[in-house]
Amino acid sequence: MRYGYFPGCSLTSSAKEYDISLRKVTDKLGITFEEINDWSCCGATSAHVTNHKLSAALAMRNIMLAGQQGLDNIIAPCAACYNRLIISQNEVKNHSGIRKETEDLLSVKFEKDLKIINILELFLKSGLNKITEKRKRELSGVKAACYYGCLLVRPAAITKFDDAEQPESMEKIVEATGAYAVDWNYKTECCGAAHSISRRDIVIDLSKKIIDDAIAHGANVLVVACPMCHTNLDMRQRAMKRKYPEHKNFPVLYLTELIGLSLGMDEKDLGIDLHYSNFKYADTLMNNSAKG
Amino acid sequence: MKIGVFVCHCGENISSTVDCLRVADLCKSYSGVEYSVDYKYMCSDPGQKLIKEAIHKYDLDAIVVGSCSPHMHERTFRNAAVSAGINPFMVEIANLREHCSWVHDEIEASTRKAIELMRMAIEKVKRDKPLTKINVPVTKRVLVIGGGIAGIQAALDTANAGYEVVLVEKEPSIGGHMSQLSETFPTLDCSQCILTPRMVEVHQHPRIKLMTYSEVERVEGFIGNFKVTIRKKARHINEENCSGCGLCITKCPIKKKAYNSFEEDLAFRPAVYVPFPQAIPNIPVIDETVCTYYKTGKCGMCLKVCDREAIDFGQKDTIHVADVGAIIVATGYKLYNIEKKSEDSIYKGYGEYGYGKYRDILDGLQFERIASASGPTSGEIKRPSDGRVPKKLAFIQCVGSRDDSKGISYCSKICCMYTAKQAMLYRHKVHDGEAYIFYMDIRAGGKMYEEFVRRAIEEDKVKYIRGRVSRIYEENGKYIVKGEDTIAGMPVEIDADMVVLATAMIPQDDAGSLARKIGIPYDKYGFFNEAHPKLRPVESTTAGIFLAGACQSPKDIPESVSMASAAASKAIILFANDTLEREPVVAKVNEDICAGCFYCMKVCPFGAVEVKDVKDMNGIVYKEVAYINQGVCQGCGTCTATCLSKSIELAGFNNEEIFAEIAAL
Amino acid sequence: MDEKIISRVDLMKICKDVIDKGNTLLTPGAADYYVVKDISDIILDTSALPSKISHKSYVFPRTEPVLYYKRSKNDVQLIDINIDSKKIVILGAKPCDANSINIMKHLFNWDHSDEFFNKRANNFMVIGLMCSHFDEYCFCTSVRSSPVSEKGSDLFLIPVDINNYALKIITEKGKEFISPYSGYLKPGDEKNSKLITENVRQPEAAFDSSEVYEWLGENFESPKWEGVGNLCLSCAQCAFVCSVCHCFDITDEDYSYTEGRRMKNWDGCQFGNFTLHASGHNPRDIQSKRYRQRVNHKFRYYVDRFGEILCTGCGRCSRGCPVSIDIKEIVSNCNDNQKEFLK
Amino acid sequence: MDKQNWEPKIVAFVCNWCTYTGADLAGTSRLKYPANCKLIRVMCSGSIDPVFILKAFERGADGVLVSGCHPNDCHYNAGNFHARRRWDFFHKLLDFIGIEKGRLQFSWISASEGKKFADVITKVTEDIKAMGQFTSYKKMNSEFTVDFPADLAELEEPVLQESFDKETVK
Amino acid sequence: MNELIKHAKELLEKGEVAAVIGYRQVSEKRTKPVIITEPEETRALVFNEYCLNNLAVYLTKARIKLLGRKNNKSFKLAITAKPCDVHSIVALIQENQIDRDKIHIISFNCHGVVKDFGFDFNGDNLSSKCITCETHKPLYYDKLLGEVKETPQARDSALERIKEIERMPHNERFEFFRSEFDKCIKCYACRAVCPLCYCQRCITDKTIPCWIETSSHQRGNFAWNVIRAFHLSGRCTGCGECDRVCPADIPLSLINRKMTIEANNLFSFVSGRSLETPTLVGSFNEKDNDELFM
Repeated sequence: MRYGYFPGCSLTSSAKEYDISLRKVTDKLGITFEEINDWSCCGATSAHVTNHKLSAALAMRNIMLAGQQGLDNIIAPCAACYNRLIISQNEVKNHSGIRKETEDLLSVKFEKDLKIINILELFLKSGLNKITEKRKRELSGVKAACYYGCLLVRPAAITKFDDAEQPESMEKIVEATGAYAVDWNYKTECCGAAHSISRRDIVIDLSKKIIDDAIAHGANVLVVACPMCHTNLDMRQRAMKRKYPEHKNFPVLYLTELIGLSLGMDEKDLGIDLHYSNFKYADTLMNNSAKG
Repeated sequence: MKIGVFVCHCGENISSTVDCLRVADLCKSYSGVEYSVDYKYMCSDPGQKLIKEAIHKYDLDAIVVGSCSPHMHERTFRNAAVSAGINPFMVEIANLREHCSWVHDEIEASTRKAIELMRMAIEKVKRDKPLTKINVPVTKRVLVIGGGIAGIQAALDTANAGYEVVLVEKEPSIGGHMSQLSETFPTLDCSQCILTPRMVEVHQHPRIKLMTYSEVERVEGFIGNFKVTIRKKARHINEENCSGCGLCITKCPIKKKAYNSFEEDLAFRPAVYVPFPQAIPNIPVIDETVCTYYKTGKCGMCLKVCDREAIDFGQKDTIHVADVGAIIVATGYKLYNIEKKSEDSIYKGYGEYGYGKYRDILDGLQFERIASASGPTSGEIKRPSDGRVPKKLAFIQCVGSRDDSKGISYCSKICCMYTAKQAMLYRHKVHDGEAYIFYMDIRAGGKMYEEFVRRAIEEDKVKYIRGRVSRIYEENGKYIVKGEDTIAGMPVEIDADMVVLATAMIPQDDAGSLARKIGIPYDKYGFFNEAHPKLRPVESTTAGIFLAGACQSPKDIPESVSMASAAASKAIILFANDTLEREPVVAKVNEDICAGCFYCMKVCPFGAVEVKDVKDMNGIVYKEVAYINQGVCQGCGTCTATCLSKSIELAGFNNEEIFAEIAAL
Repeated sequence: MDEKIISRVDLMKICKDVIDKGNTLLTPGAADYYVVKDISDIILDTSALPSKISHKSYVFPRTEPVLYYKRSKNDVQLIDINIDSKKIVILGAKPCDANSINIMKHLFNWDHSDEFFNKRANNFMVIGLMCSHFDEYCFCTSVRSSPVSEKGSDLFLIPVDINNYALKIITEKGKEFISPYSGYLKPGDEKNSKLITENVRQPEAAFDSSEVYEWLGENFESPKWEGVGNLCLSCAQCAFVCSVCHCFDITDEDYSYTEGRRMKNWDGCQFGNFTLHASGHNPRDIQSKRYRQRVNHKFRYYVDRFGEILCTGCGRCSRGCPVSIDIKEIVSNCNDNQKEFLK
Repeated sequence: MDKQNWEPKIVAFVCNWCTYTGADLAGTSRLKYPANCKLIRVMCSGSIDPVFILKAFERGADGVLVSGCHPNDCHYNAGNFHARRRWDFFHKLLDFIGIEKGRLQFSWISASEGKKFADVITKVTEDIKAMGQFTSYKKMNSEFTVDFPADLAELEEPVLQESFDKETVK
Repeated sequence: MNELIKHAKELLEKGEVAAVIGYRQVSEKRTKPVIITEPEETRALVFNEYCLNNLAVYLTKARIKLLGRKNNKSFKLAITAKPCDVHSIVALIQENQIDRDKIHIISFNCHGVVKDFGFDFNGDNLSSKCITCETHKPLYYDKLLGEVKETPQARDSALERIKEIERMPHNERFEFFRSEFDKCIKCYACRAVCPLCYCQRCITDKTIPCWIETSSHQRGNFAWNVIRAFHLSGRCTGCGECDRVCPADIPLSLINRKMTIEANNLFSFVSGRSLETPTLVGSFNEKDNDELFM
């Protein structure tokens, strides 16, 4: 089985640390993948609301390239990319009209049926016991609130992965790192997503609620698997503090970063220093662990 | 063999495009045909008389009638043949009307086809063998599985018709779910008040043998002749001695180790218990899993207090065998426990609703117990967690039902009504309380049902919100119900004190294994399949086994009761004769050449194929062959085509006959 | 006996003439005796093994109608069969095969003279060819024959050099056949061909057929039959490839709802239902009895009745047997109690 | 018989409960379809043996139709499912050994599909007409057949002698 | 092969089995079946590239089954089986012809057999079933012997032949098979060697009514070969014995192979590979291919 890797635009820019930590962690765990040659944008949030044909073609182009490269699977770590790829693939598979249109547009025939997998599936299927085996750092003091957001496990009928309303797969991974996953209520609530820039007020309120609920349930870190969520929850904390003065900086980590920490990697190596909120994650978490 | 050929004109229906005279004339030239004639109306009295006279006059052995479809008049002509002394299966019909004259215009072509059809029938009838109807004796006793309202009704109806009934219930008492209910919609009369008299009637009925705390182990045989093995589980109480005084129960020191399943786990029960005060029979059961005696060998308090020596710690399960002629399956339903999640099950659970996590989130039956006057709160609406009276109550309908993404696509049918009823009861008991109902649609089809729901909305001010709930979580002692009001197009949040989930009705856990034991098909959920969705809704596809109540699909009480009565009448119809007459179109194995591969057994939809040992002169089994039980075989013939060595023949459609038809093409 | 010399070229000319006159010319191939369409296909190889299937079907077809019938209401009309009188010339018949018609002839003319067989047999013209090669299954010398036996041949060919054959005229029929072609014949020298035939390598006799005859008479109930009976799978390949097995079955076949034909088909004594009676009783109910029948029929009963062994020693049955049962091995070991595997 | 007057001979094996009844409905609805196809009624499509099809070809059929209840509608629950598997195989086999798909056709026709029955019969008849006589099989059939003297045939089938000629291909 | 002899001898001496069905060498490149009941006789047993016969056929014979019953007691029968022969045994167990408990399977790590007796063992002479074989180690056995060796590489010419036939137009295909079947002499050797042709009375022997004409004319031969192929569809395990023994050289395994491929395509099933999977005949799936039906 050959994994293909579709980083998507965010992972090369605002979420560079996600890309860095993913590569580091998979390398350590012995999971190998090949980046899709000449990949392009998946269409993201804008394409499918403006031009349906375009959104299908953008996503299918990447899937087609991966197929031509002889890959069987595509890992899409960004939740939005994952969502776009799997939905477009499903549309093309089930609607001969769209299929033909897209095929004509790209002047190819879609033959290979690739499996699109998200970051949770990747670790769940091929890394869970590897993480436990190679664990170096004690993380028992880490009380993580696993945040899925809207896209990671939805729509259930297409992803056919985990429970869309009450997912539990990230918790399993977090527990494999030795950290404790808290039971909380906002794991699938919206963070405001693409309103990040245009409606900052909505984002701040929604994100704040998420962080507050995590704190209320005893969490000391928020674990995410989506660049957009991370942006909203991490970058907007300063604005939150302006609106709600009592707000305190709360750590938000990518899942891969948490795994990296558990594997004993350095914060810098994992790119954690690129986060907006200055937070000495490793120290704090380790201290907690030592105490706890 | 002397064959008589009769060609019917059917007025002008056949003769307008088929030259009937020519057909009849030509048939005379076929070997074996003794007499051939055409006539205007063969099915009329004079026509039938013509046939009968010809049979006598020409001493015919078989007849071929060229007329309308056999589905129309096959019986008519067979009866005519029988009254003239010919076996009814020595009659063949050539379908000259529906398959010939009515569908072709050209006289030459249709006459030609008519002749060929006649020729095929003549060739077939030459190979026909006289068949006699199969008579199967009938044991006039019925087994009812399940002692809920459906089982009770079926048992009473059958017994009152004069037949013996064996009623098997796996719980210590009959009564089923209906005994747990508080009031019933749409009349709001007390459930136990109407049920208890019927339970007592069952208990006292001379023709009903009640076997509670018992389960069906095995069913063998076929319609009219089932042999049922029943395991009667050990109660550890001698039923003959026990007077039902209840002293053992009150003295039992183990008070809080076992949940009371009758109270839907909202209360505890002692190690020796009756499920509920009105239980039938009123004989306790000792729960081995919690009783101190079984753990340490000590205690024995009940033994000491019982002055009738009814306590029997050494009692073992007993096996009982009953011969019955019919089986009525009325095993009912259970509620979908949404707390449990299992990857491979079709029941995926609803973790987001917090059921099982928060004590004040209840399912429908739990709320029934809370609302019931005999329940753990004596009918007062209180929160199980802290005993406070909830001031705001949220009801959520369609939890599990009508949700493809989580597995169950069907509608559980009763939830709309009972939720309205429960909200109404709450409003009657807590006057300042608010009741919210999240619904998808309100399905209130039934006599006085819609009026009932309107009453809840209009008189009792129950607030209906159309929309699904995405999550329920606790915040400061309240339960935040997050959902959407699809009419207002707004997200809603209700901070309720208590939430009642109308979880789906699903079959009993062991429905599938019971179905396999008794040999009836079931759907992917485990509901038993009826023989025909419209015309045979209370029969299973296995002859002699009938269905009643919610084991077939979600049903409310009146539907269950009517289905039970229908099932009972089916059994009574079966018992109206001493023997059962069956069409002789059944398959038969030639044991000499059967190679014993049992492919026939694998393809038989009715389980009619059995293994038979063939012994040599010394009594040693030297091969196994297939044997087809004539009582069970329905005559489809799938086995005959599957059999590689052609050791099976279907009477009435045997291969020789079909080959003759092909040859006569 | 008359012996001539004929060149291969001239022999081919005769063959061409036979074909041109509309007669059938047969010659052995690896699988079967086949009808020659083009004379360049003719090989005439003395070192070839017997073909997989014998030429039997040309004189005794594997299936043939014996009459046609048509049923009417109260009557049956019959049509008889006319055997067509085409001459069949079989060129280069193995000496073992050449004699087969002579052996079978006894059976078909015993109580009833079978006109189907006789007509075809009379039309047969056998040109035998000396054989110079044998394998582990050949045993013609054990059954009163040899690679140079002229028995059954009407004409017999012995290659004297690359281009020429010595042609022996054995029968009147042969003489009659060759007389139109006398122009091709040169006088031959009997001494020369005798030298050749005497030097041909012959399989060593594996058994003495008269000893076998005796043994079979005395050992009807021998336990040895059981061993081979266990191994034999009850097909009839041995009988069907055999050049002298001649059992047949009669069956009626309808081909329309009034018309049909009566067919005569090959049958084999190794089939379980070969002797199955209508009553259900089967006198040869187990395979050992059936195999015993086969050996007895060939080496004892036929000898009793007609004085001939019903076997030409060609070894076809053993070569083709699915489970490699070798009749030569069985027959030659029958008298030897030391041989433990009669299997 | 010459090519122009040739009419295909088609046989249909149909189940008693669905297709036969569907054919009855086509009759009561007075739908018209070609008269080439003769029905042989069996209890269930599950009881139709592939040998029946070969027998039909041996008896000179140019085409065969097999029809039963729709999946899940079988009167006997599962007979047609077993039949479907059997025909999947048999049809692949026939195709491999050179019998065109059109010679043996399959359909599901319910008791209420009188129209479909008429349509299917029309289609099958047209398909077979387009394919022509099943010469290859008939050649095999005609091995070892003879013509009986005409006088007897005349005596036998007085009415049929003209239009009911035997079709033997030599 | 000392191990085989030792094992077989032990089985017989200890009375664990009543007989051993195996192979013995008859000449350099030829073996034949042997049924051994005495411990000393086991010295004849061999296993090599010339063990062509599928001995599973003997397990279906009544007289062999009888060997397993002595003095009213039943004993096991031991059989030496190539991994592919084990497939036949599996199919027979599934079709209730033999009892797994009543047989002792001695199997081998197999690297192929020759296509017929007398050939040298190499890629050119490899039996066609060995070319595509995927079970060099038996799926079920009681005793595993032999070393693991490399199977020679060879071209799958049978598959090419199938493809070639599939490219022919229908009438050519029909003519091809008609002429192939025409060679049939109805000796029924194919039936006799087939382990799955265990019927007590074959369909062709059923005369009232006559199912398959016994005459070996074109029509009778065609019907016989087609129906035999159909009866083996989804059941044939691909041992290729019928093809090997046919005296008329009819390419029987071509049809059987084709039907095996179809069974795999249509129902993802290969016969004799698992005791747990339900047999293809006798089971169905509601989602089976429905394209055939109008």
